[in-house]
Amino acid sequence: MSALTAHLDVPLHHGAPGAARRAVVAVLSGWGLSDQDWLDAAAVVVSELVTNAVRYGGGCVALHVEAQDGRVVVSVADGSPVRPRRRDPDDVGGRGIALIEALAESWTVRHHEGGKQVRVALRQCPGLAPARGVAA
Amino acid sequence: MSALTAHLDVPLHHGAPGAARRAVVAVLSGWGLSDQDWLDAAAVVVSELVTNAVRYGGGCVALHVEAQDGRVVVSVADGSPVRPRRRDPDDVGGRGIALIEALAESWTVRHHEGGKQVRVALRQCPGLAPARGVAA
Amino acid sequence: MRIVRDGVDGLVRMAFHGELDLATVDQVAAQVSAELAAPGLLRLVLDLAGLTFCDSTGIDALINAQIAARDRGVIFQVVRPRGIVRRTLVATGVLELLTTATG
Amino acid sequence: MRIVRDGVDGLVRMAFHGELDLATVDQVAAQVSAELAAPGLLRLVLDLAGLTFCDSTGIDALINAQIAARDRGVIFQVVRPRGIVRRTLVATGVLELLTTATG
Ligand SMILES: Nc1ncnc2c1ncn2[C@@H]1O[C@H](COP(=O)(O)OP(=O)(O)O)[C@@H](O)[C@H]1O
Ligand SMILES: Nc1ncnc2c1ncn2[C@@H]1O[C@H](COP(=O)(O)OP(=O)(O)O)[C@@H](O)[C@H]1O
Repeated sequence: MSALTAHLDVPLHHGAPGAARRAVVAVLSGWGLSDQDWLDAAAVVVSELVTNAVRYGGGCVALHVEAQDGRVVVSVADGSPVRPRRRDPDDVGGRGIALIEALAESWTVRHHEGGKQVRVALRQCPGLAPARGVAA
Repeated sequence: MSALTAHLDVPLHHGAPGAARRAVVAVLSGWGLSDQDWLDAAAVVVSELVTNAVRYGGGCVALHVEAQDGRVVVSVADGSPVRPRRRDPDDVGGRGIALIEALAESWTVRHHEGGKQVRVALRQCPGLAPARGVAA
Repeated sequence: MRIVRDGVDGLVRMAFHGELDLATVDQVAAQVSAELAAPGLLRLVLDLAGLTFCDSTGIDALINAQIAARDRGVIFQVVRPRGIVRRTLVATGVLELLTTATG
Repeated sequence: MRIVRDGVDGLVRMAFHGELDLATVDQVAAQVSAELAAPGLLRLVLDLAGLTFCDSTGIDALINAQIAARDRGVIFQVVRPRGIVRRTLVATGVLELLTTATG
């Protein structure tokens, strides 16, 4: 089964995390990935990635979603070459990467056109709708 | 201002029109195109295009959205080379193209990889949020 | 989509909530034929106030419901289309046809 | 997000409805400081039962509200986190910290 992909340009403003996660959840549901708890976790991951891009990345980011054999990777490319790094949480933050690590499988960073791309592999989605099976 | 684009693979099943229009509405809102009546019309156009692809296109379709200078084009490519044509409405249908013509600016068809791509230019979105201005 | 049914003395009202499209039209067709098959029905009203979306596939289902009701001699009426639902009925020229009681 | 405020005798309850993220955290910070600035407040409760989404930005806002309340000697408590909101509080290890009344 070939991969399903989605790409969206996301201009950065304070409404970007919400718009991005709503778009990604709709896309993933359309791919037959309909477990609500799993979609909720995917929404948090997208929200964290885009929020960090708004805060530290700058400009307009490129969001990609890819599903193959039931594995979904969400990635956000921004214009800053600085790599995110987990830090000790305090009152002004430090919980974004921790949340991604808690809810997803793994994350990696790649160079990308002068900036970087943060890629998060989501956990396997439970109970893939077999009738659709499209992302399976 | 450069164009904003989004692309999504849409596997065809009876939930595809709903998933596609929810994704497109989220994407357009994130681009600062937030007039509710305009978004409602965009949702109908996407729903008609994807429904026709489910009925007559077959397989998995590619949906594209492009915004530049406040003009938005939505297009759906499917695997059938047959061109849609407006027909007289009756009890089993014939209102999809009519609805697209009533709610959008214009539509065209292009050859696309053995099939076709139906492209719909939406009306200008009223009251483009100037703070974001990203799709303006 | 959710259909809330309310029936008394030969009058049945079906209130639609949510989105009417390819994913949900079969539900409408099935519930309308079930109502029409039951004896004693005089009047069927489809209340669209809670419907937030309806495309041409949904409109076809409403037209078919009207035809099926007429064939059974049941008075039929679509009421309270709102927002984009009303706009799609107007744009396809069926608003008056559907909202005028027939039978 | 919508915040429904309910206040009586030095107790204020703010019920959150909708999604708490970058777009809405300022609203929380502003409303919490307004409450804390008013005289006579003894206890501030944030009711999250109607909140359907909260990411790390939202959690930071809740932690800051707690710190601000403590600095004013106001008893503070987050109550009824549900679903994904509860899961994010658990995952970041702050569920107990926030849902235990402090002051
Ligand atoms: N997209 C990014 N570009 C550059 N730096 C980033 C990016 N995302 C995160 N970081 C860095 O990683 C740190 C930890 O991120 P995170 O765990 O999300 O917490 P927070 O953003 O609340 O500080 C941030 O403080 C920041 O320095
Ligand atoms: N994607 C498509 N591929 C091939 N033919 C199409 C496609 N979309 C529409 N058509 C043709 O155009 C006709 C009119 O379409 P439409 O106005 O949407 O009405 P309906 O689908 O209800 O018949 C259809 O009956 C069909 O023959």
